[in-house]
Amino acid sequence: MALLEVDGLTVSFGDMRAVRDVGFALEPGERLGLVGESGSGKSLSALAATGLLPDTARWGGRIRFGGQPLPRDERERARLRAERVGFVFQEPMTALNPLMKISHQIREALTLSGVEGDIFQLLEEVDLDRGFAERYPHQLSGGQRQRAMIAIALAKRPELLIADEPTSALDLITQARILDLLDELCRSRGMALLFISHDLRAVARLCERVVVMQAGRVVEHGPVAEVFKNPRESYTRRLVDADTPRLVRLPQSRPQRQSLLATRALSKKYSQRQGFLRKPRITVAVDKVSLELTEGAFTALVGPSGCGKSTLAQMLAGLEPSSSGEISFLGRVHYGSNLAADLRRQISLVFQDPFSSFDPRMSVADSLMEPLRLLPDLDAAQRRSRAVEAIEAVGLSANMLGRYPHAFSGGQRQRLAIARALITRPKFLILDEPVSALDVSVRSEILGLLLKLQNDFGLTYLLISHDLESVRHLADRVLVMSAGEIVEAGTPKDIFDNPAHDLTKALLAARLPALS
Amino acid sequence: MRSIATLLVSATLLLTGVTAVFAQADDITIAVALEPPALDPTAGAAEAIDIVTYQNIFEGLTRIDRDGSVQPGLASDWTISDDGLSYVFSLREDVVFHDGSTFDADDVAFTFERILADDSTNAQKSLYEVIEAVEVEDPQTVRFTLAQPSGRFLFDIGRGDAVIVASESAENNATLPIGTGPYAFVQWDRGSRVILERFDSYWGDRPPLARATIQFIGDTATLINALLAGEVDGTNNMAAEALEVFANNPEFQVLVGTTEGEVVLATNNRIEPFSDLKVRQAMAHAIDRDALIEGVTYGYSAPIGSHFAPHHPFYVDLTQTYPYDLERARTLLAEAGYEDGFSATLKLPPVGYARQSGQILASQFAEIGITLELINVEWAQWLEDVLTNHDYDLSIVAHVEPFDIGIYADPDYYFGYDNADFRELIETLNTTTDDAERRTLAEEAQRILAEDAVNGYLFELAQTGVWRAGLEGMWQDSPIEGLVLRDLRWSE
Amino acid sequence: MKAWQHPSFVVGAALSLIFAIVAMLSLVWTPYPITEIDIGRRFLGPSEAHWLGTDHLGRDMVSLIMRGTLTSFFVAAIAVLIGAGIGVPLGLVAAGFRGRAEWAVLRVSDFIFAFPALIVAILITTLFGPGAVNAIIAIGIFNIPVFARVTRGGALAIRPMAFVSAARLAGLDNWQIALRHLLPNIAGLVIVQATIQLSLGILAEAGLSYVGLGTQPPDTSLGLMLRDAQALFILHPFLSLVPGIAIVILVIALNLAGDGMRDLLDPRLRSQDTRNGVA
Amino acid sequence: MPGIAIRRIAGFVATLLVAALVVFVLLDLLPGDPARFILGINASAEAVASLRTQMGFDAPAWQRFGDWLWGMLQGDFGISYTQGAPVAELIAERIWVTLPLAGVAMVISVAVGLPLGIAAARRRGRPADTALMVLAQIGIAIPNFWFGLLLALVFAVMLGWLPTGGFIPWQEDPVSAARSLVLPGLALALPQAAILARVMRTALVEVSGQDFIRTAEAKGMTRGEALWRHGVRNALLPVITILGLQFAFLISGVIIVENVFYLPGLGRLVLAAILERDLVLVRGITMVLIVAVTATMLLTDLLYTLVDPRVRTGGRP
Repeated sequence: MALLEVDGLTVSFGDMRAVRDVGFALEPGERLGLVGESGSGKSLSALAATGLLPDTARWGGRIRFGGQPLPRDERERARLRAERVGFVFQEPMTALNPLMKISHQIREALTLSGVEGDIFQLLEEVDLDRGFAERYPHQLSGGQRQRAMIAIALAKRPELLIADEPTSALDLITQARILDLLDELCRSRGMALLFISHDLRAVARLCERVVVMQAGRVVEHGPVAEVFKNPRESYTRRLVDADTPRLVRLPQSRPQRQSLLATRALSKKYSQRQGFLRKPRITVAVDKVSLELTEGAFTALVGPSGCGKSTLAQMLAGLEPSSSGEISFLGRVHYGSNLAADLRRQISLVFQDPFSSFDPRMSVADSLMEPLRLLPDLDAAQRRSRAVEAIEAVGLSANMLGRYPHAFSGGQRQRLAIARALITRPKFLILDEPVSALDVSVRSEILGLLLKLQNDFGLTYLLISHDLESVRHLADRVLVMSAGEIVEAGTPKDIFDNPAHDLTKALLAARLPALS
Repeated sequence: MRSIATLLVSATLLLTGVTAVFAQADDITIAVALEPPALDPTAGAAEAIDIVTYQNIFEGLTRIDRDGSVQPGLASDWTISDDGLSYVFSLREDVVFHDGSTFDADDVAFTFERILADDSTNAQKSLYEVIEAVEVEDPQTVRFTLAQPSGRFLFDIGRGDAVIVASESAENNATLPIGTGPYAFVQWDRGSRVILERFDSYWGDRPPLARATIQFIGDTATLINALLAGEVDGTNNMAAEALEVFANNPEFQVLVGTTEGEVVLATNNRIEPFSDLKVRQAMAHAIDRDALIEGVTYGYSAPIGSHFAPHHPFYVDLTQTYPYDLERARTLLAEAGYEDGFSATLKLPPVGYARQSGQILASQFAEIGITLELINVEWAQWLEDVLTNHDYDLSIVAHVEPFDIGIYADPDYYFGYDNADFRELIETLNTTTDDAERRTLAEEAQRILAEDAVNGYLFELAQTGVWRAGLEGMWQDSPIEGLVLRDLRWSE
Repeated sequence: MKAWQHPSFVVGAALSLIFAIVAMLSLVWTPYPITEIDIGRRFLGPSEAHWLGTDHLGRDMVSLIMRGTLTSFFVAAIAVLIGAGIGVPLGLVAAGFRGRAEWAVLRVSDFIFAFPALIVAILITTLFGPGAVNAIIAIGIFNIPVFARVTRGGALAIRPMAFVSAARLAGLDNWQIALRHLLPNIAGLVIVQATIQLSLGILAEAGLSYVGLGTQPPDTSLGLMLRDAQALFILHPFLSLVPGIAIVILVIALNLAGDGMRDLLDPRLRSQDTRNGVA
Repeated sequence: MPGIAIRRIAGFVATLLVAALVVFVLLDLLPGDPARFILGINASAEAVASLRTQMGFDAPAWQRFGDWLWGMLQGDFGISYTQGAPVAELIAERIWVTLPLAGVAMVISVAVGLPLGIAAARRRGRPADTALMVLAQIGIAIPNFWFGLLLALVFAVMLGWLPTGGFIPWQEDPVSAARSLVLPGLALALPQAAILARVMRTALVEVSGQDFIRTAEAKGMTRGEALWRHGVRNALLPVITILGLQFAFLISGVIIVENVFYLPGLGRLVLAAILERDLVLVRGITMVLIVAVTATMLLTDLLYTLVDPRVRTGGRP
């Protein structure tokens, strides 16, 4: 008898139908992956299966748990969740009550399920020191919070664990550890797992079967190995392909060895006041970094979150003053914020989040032309033609210039962001995680565009990423950064074949195996 | 559960416990609008002080009765020398202060020395500067020597400003008043009420009520509620617009009487265009007193034509000197060179009658082309701008001192009225003691002011008391500032 | 969501608009001049000549309500302009420059909050005399920290957005960023707050008029009408009810319009209806 | 935690110092001569001058400010011009009306506002929610002096349950004193309760969209239980902030309501004192009220610190 059976499930908000006719089944102890891009309805389907939908949602269809239909009564449903289903959510920061100690939150789960359990033992099971019991959520790191969350889910000894994107808010190393932990727990407890993710590799790592969803419907399902090896549907194939981008770097048209930018012992320190009379606490974000970028090079700067790579980029772009050390750009020295105006137009930045990188109140044309104030000699017609040139260079049409940002998709916005970065015809582009906020299926398009543009305009790139794997095929040089310092540098081949630093090794070890 | 029950019980107690304590036979609560700043009538001008203390806590050598006549007070008898310069008072013998000390001639001497001292803060000091000497002849006899005869001396020493205080207690009278009156001070809950109690060692007739509470309620609506709810037994002055609430209510009696308050349109005679008699006459013709009185006091006040109280024996009706006549007013204005009228400011102190009269007068003057800009000021500002600095065109205010026509004899007073004949007349009046002569002089003075239209003479403020039915002995008129409790009693 | 699908916003905005139009109309026309006093016609009930009757001075109640609404609106609106005119730049400076400027703005606004508003209002009217102008100043001062805080809060939420960094990269300084990017993006918030402060201002004016420090005759405001009618409440309750109900409806209308606007403008609150809808 | 507390207290003291200066300067500018006011229309210039000297008006401003400040620290607020009594004594008499009144209003508004807000949030979008929010709108929109009069008319004049106003001192009759505060407390509390209900509802609705509420549901609570056990405490954070501000509004409301119910409180005292130019008294009361408001804000700040471990343990600011 199936543990969970979903049949003909529909979920709608008003007129919007978010889930249509979705069905899947889960045997006891089985692990099922629910895969799809954002908006595909995968989370809603899982929430609906346990009666956790928001008040505003309407649902229909057949849901059976352990052979029994999902109770209509709210209390009965709550009881079902209390005793038989554990949950892990995506955002560990907000999924825990900020005002309650961890021990209290675990104890609550124990009380509600009526299970006799030991808090310390649970913490041990998720590899958390027992000292964490008396802490508040904000005193834990992201990975620790997710572990606490898992401990809460395990407290009731559930038959089914539903994990909704449990690792997508975590860095890669932590992600690998959490996945290992989930794997081990399911195995040791014989627990069924419903694993919801957009990350195909993670699903492949954990699950036996997979359901692929798109726009609220199930497009394909079957054993993981089969589906990912031989996708039947074109959508699935696109997803699988995007997992291993086949990007072709064109040969360097004008190989140059000339230095474009160099830093010497560049540091950034923040001081934070702790109290009225206490000494301020000094945080070193960037610690005496010296690096050199040659013209036309594609350099990747890789490191875990909080390692200082974004701060470094900000200083290079002239957005943040340095605390000490200097930057030499095109042969002229500056200290971060005092970058001369005629040099500013030679540097641009593409931001991670395409949704916040445009002022929603300004037309695309106005946003694109904003950096042109660095070229005061241009007249209106020239400015206009620059905008047209830029937007066409990124593969969009000039008649979109009059529109507002909300009319564009994420991928299109990232193209616009690149167009804006190019409009002053800079030599140097800093790409701050330019694709990590995009759906996998559009990532390779954007990366392909970036490679093409580099070739066309002879640009120098500094790509910032937390994911070593993703830069392997792009960069000709990789810098690995940890705790404010650059700990390793070399060609991708050097780095992947002979990692020297522990962090590099850990990053490599955290890679999930490729699908094929 | 228990705690909820307890809560309910206490809430019920709170709601249904002792409601309004209805007046017992010898007890009264009276509401008045203003709270006195202090309780010493000899060191402050506020009417509110006299309301609480005059003839209740404190008494003077003479006392002013409900008809305005002068009666013996602490002096049982007096003789006046033929030249009118020497007064010899015989004092009552069995008088004690509330603190038990006895009253004698030394107290009288002390009182007047205090009034006339260099650092005196007596508001009416000038009234008593006519006194040259106060001599104690024996403990029961005092002689006053005046610099010149004074027709109003006996009245003046009966005012609240000249009540007799004891040297031992005078300093503390502001907060702990010790007098010789029929009621002794018990307590003052500031912001709330003053409680008085019958003084058992009082020399005179024992007052019927044992205890009186004077409650300060400034807001008319609140006062109405308090009366209706039975929390207060009466008030000496209810806003005219609300009298109708009580007029036909058998539980209440409405007593309308007069006061010494002449409401005048004070006019700055020093400046153009008001220095021109024709302009003042035109303004006088433009005032529709009947509408004004109806509008402001709902018909409860008497019109006046000069600066004199209608209930006074010397009063002459001069209201028709410049009757309401817009044609005549326009002609006079034109003759004065103001065919198109003019604009002026009207500074109004924060009292209902002034503010409302101002609005109505502005509407009336608009008919003859005089545009009035109303400027509302607080008392402090009024005193500074209008009274002290004479920085005003027109103002409306009630002059509440009894028999105060003499203020027109001072050219430096804020009216700026400078008439040598009038000054002489008042001087003669002040030194005349013969009643018939005084009457002639007073009538002449009223006439001069009316004809000169020094100010616009509007109406005499009414005293509009509302009292619970069954209460007797209230003063209907108010010939002097005060709320005299001594005769109050409940019928049956 | 479209504006007309938000019923309370529609009701609030429509009522506010009607009040505003009636108030503006009184500038050029009222059925009777409000300074025209006719004691003979006092306390008339509603009739064809006087739809809402006449007051204690025989003035037409409809005319008074029209003008009173205008004054109440005017006082509150100018006070809002003062508050927004000073508070919004302060908030922008605080959010745009952070550091000492922000510290100073926050301290000043805390400081203003610490003063009992009515006492300051009374002090101001005592300093400069009672009247509408001083009521405006007094109410306006207390609007300043409100707008400063709302502006700062809104601007701080905008500041970390990538487009602000993009603007800085394009060479804009703090002032230019504040004007070009921060201000337009928080304009909605400011307008919502303005609506709410407008309704609070109307109540504050009524309170000041009640203690005699607000609007002065011969002009009138809803608060002053209420005060004038108080002593007559038992005899002529109608005279209190008309301005009282007018205030209540006007304040509710403005609040509904403000709340509705907030719902319509704030995408965060809007998206709550489809919480978890995107996953 | 101690660091935060010390910083807050230092800010509190600094605010008070600046406030004292502002109050002093503002009052020194007031037009109108207090001496003239006390003595009235007919007093001689001589008497006025003599009173001015007695009141110590001849010293330079900075010296008077210093004396005043120093005096206040020792509990000496000066002598009232008009009442001739020490200001500290006058304030002490009245504060036992004003503070309990503000307290009663605060308690009523919290006791009424919060449950209604929670109830409305629980029934969000349903008729009960709409009805409660309409009531809240009306509550905010009624001018409190008007509401006070209506209350007096109904509960005192018509029903006779409670006094129309006035106040018997606590030591004389505590039950009567408490009864006197019920209606004014209600009049004051109504708009505050309405505001609190709205804030509480909004906060709870906002919190109910947060992930940890879903976590609680996932643990096996119904939505109502999750909101009650996890939502309310989190929703209280913005409410606490509002409470501090509300006290400031209450103090302003007190001045008006004390007039309606002729309560002998600080509000009426300060109003009268301003009109009579009793600057020493005005200054003293204003400072006391500012101290009360600032102290309340300090308390709510510290309370916030207690409730929110993030502030307490120096985590997220």
